[in-house]
Parts: sequence; structure tokens; C-alpha cells
Amino acid sequence: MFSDDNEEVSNKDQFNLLINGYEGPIDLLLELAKKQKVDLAEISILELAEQYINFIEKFNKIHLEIAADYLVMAAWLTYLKSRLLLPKEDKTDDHTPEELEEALRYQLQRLEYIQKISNILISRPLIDRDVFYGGSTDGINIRYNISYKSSLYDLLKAYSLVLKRNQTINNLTISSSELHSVDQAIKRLMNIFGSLKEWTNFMTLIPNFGVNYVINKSSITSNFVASLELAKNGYLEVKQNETFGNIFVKSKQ
Amino acid sequence: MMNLNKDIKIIEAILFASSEPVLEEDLIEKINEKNKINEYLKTLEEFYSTRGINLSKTGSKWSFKTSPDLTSELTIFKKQKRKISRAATETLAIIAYYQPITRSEIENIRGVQMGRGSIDHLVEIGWIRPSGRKKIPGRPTLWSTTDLFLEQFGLEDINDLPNKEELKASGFLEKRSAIATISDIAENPLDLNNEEQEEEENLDDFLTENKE
Amino acid sequence: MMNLNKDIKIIEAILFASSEPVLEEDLIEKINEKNKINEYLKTLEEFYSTRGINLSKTGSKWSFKTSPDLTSELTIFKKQKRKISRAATETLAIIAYYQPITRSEIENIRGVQMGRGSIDHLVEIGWIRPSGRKKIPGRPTLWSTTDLFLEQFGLEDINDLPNKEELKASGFLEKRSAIATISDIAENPLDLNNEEQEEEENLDDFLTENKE
Repeated sequence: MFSDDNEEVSNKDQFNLLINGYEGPIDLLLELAKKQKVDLAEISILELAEQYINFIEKFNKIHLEIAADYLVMAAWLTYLKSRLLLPKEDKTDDHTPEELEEALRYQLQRLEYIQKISNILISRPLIDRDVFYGGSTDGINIRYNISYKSSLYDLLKAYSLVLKRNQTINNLTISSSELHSVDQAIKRLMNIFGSLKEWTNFMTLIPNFGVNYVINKSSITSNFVASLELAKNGYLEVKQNETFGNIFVKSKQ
Repeated sequence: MMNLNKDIKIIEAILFASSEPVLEEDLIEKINEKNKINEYLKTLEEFYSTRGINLSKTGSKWSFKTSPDLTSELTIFKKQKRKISRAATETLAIIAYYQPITRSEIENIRGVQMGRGSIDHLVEIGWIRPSGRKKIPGRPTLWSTTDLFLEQFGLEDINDLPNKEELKASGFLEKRSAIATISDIAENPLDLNNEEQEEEENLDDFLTENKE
Repeated sequence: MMNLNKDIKIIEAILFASSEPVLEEDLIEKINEKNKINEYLKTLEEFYSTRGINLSKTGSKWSFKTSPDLTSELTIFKKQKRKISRAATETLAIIAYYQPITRSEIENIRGVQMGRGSIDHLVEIGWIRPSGRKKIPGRPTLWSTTDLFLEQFGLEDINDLPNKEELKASGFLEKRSAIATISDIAENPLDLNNEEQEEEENLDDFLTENKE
């Protein structure tokens, strides 16, 4: 039992590790494709789709909160797979399975290429990391003009903070109360008391506001106060036969 | 030994004393034979090409930099200690090669939602900037690289990007996405662009909300 | 052309990149053939003696200096860069997004009263200008950004500024370092106003852990 649990936990971690290693479904797909060790231009999309679906299924069993975009890709590949395997329909839609295959292959190849050039780009001699400007200003007359250099980032960040602050203030806005007021209850009872020819259990008159305990409680209270108010003004009669017993109301007409 | 005229000495001294790249026009201003500036700079560039410091041009600015062969000996000067994440690097590369480009186009190419990070970090470092809006519904922001990007990566201009021609020739410069094709089939072609459609009204919304 | 060995290149690069004169022993530490240091330095000294910059020794430290026969006539104007205050940056951002806008409208959005300071300062730098008066009682001045503002912030057009949704999607509205949970906020109700700290940390956060 326990060992199973442990295994599950470690699988979860392993899964997180794995998924965190990828930059999304296409990236994962690309990694799987590279393992086939053939030119991407000739990769078997069918085989790749199968691998990807297996991969996701395997981990989906363990870890249900698998990222939605990975699942979308799995669903799409399943669809593509079925299209590739099924006999060709006479009526062709907008895209043939071959076109889809080609589109996916294109995207994989493009991403592979981008990963390659982004490595080349970031490996260039970079200022302050690999190469350096001169540090000396010795020996020459230098006059300083003060200039101000706030960056676009400062500006956008400042604006974002203003937005965020305003959002925060919005969150603090007190919305109108959902509690039932005595006035509302009086109005309501005025509308229905004409039908109360017989002694009626007060509790049956209380509208039910669902599961919210506080709101229901406030509704009982306000209706009770309202019925006392109406009794005082001669519209209703109220009686309670014993302490903590049921309260009954009746129209006084 | 080259016969050193005063103009060359002046250029050399200015470039040396400035701790950052200098505009070519500022150099011209300081020398006598102004029409010879190209010749002078070329001479110096070549002269320093095999030394411990090299002269190079990025954008319209010139600067001396330490030679890239010496990186491991100069780690004491290193200011950028943090590594740039893979997501940020890929995003930067896509913006550099495909610019101007919208965020959702970048997401299509990478096949992943950007979420937080990347774009704001790249703006923060000063390597990318917004450069207009795409004329499609929602008018999403287009992103491009900055002059600082060229300067820090030692590129004379954006066409100087490594493998740019190769990329063009390969046909991979298209922004189309397989996933977009997929959603066509799902007969819900607008789905991927949804996010772009709400955007326009936001500023107005915000205005009315706050000007009470 | 002298045949340049790596040790000489290293010495040259270190002296160039260093902002202060360098101890001879620190140079020795970085080179391979340590006993040849005198020979190397002599070679370099002689090599640079006729150029725009010269190598010189003061005490036991070495440094490059601009040649004395140039210094009398050469003056370089350098810009000393300062950042504007946070209040001024916010004011500027609001003007950029809502222009033309009056001062009291800015105050409404920021939720704080402002001294004259921020606006005056921004006018002085040349990033904002008065642009008419609002047709309401008191006819308050309206403020807008200038072309210099666009230039400074690398924008071609004021409409290039990304809107709220775009900023959100690009990560600008995110709390960077930690994900704020409800319990965080409950424990530290002031946290929401703590933006200043957050801002400070951003560069450090530029990130290896920035995986999406």
C-alpha cells in the first residue's frame, strides 16, 4: 500500500520534472521526434502521434491536472491519427490528412530551426557577459551633461502598477448587501397576508435563499420583525403556543 | 608601423575614453579631415582586429570591445551573471528573426502560451520594444528588437543576424501554425484569435471606470 | 605587424576594460608565461607610445591613458544618466496613456495628491508639454507627451504603447517573485502596497527559473 503511494508521489515529481523540461506540446513532440533519429522531413507522423498520446496517457493516469495545451495536442493527434488510418473519403474537406501532416511537420521543423538559431544567437559574444567596453576615462576632459534615462520598461511597469492599484481598490468595493431587509419583508408580507385565512406556520412563509446560512437567517429575522410590525398595525395576528414552539400567523380580517 | 596622423589618434582616444559606443557623427565632429572618416575607421578596425581589443560598429555607433577569445580570462568583469532562460531566449530569437510580430504569433510558433515572463523580461533588459499594431481585429501590439539589442549582441544591423539568409531560404520564416490549421478543422477558426479581439476597448473601459 | 601572443592580448584587454589602474601582480596572475611580464609590458608600452592612447605606469599599477598631446584640445561631453523618481514615472505613464489630461485627473487615477514637482520636472526634461486647456470651469491645463518622449522611450508612435490586456498577457501585471496566495495577503495585508520592493527585485529575477 505505502509503497504504491510512494511510487505515485515519485511519479508525480518525475512527471513535473519532465513536463517542466519542455516548453510546451510542440517542444515535447519535437523531442520525441528527435528520438526517432531520422530527418524531420521524413518523420512518421503516425508513429509520432502514437508516442505522444502514449506519453500523455501514461502520465494523465497519475497526474490529472496535466496542462490543458498538452491535452489539446493529444486530442488533435488522436484525430489526425484516425484521419490517417481511415480510408479516404470521397468528399474532401478543406484539409486532407496529408496536409495536416505536412503542417505539423512544418511546425516541428521550424521550431527545431528556431531552437538552433536561438542557441547561436545567445552564444554570440554578449556585452558584459563575454566582451567588455573600456572602463577608463582617464586623461581626457570630460564634461557631464545630466540626462534622464528612464526606460520603456520603467514606464510600462509604472503604468501596470497604477492599473494594479486601481484593481485592488475595485476589489475593496463593498457590493450592495444581499441580506433581506425588514422593509422588503414588510412589502412582501403585505402582498401575501390576504391569503392567510387560517393559522399558518410562520416558517413556511420564509422564502428560501438557497444554501447561504447567513442570508437565510437574516431572512427569518427580517420576516419575523416584519410580522410583528404588521401585527402592531393591525394587519396580522401572531401566536406562539409554547416557549420555543412554532409561531403561527393569520390575516386579521 | 603605420604612420599615425592626428585624426586617427583623436578617434582612437575618444573611442578609448568612452565607456560606451560613440555615434559616428560625434567622431566626425572632432576630426579635421571629415571626409576621411570611413577610411580612418576602416584602418583602425583592421589594425585592431587581431589584438586584445577590437573595434566594431553596431547600428551607427563605434566602440572598442575586448576580444571574444578572451572571455574566460575576463570573467572578473562579468556583470550579467544570470542565465537567460530558454523561454526568453527562444522568444527573443523569434522576435529578432520574425519582427515585427505579435505575441500570439510567437505563441503559435512556439506552440505554447506565453503566460508570464519572457516579454516583460525582454522589455526590461531593453532588447525588445513595441513597434506599432497589427492591422487585424483587436490591433495587437507588434514587437521588435531595439538598438540596444544590436549593440549588446554585436550586430551591425538586423540583417546581420546569424543564419538569417539560411532561415529565409528554408521557408521557415512563415508564421503559419499547424494548430491554427487544426482549429480550422474543428470548425472553430476564431478560437485562437479570441484573445486579440477584446483588447481595443480596454483603455476606454479603464478611463470611464476611473474618472469619476 | 607584431605577432601577438595570447598573453599580450590578455594584458591589453584587462587594462582596457578595467576602470582603474591595475596592479602588475594582478596581470601576472592572468597570464601563462608569468616570467615574461616585463617583456610584454615593454612591448605594449612601446607599441602604444605613438598612438592616441599610451600605456603608463604609476607606482606599481598600469593603465591606458589618452595621449597628452590630445588632451588639451579634446573635450568629450558625456551624459550622466539619472532615473526620474517613481512618482514622476507614474505621472509620465498616466500622461502617456491618457493624454491630453489635466493634473487633477492624473491625481484621481494615481489616488494621491501631487506637488508641482513631478509635472515641472517632466516639462524641464522635455518629455511633456502643455497642450491647451480643458473646457471646464477653471480651464485647467492639459498635458501631453512630446516627440522627445517618443525618442527617449524608443517608440515610433504614442499608440504603440501596449494596452492593459496586452500588458497583462505579457507579464507586466504579475507579481514577480512569489505567487500571492490568499493566506499571504491575509498574513500581510500591507503587501499589496509594497510595489516598490517588488520593482527593485525585478532585475535579479531575470530568470533562470522563468519556465512557463
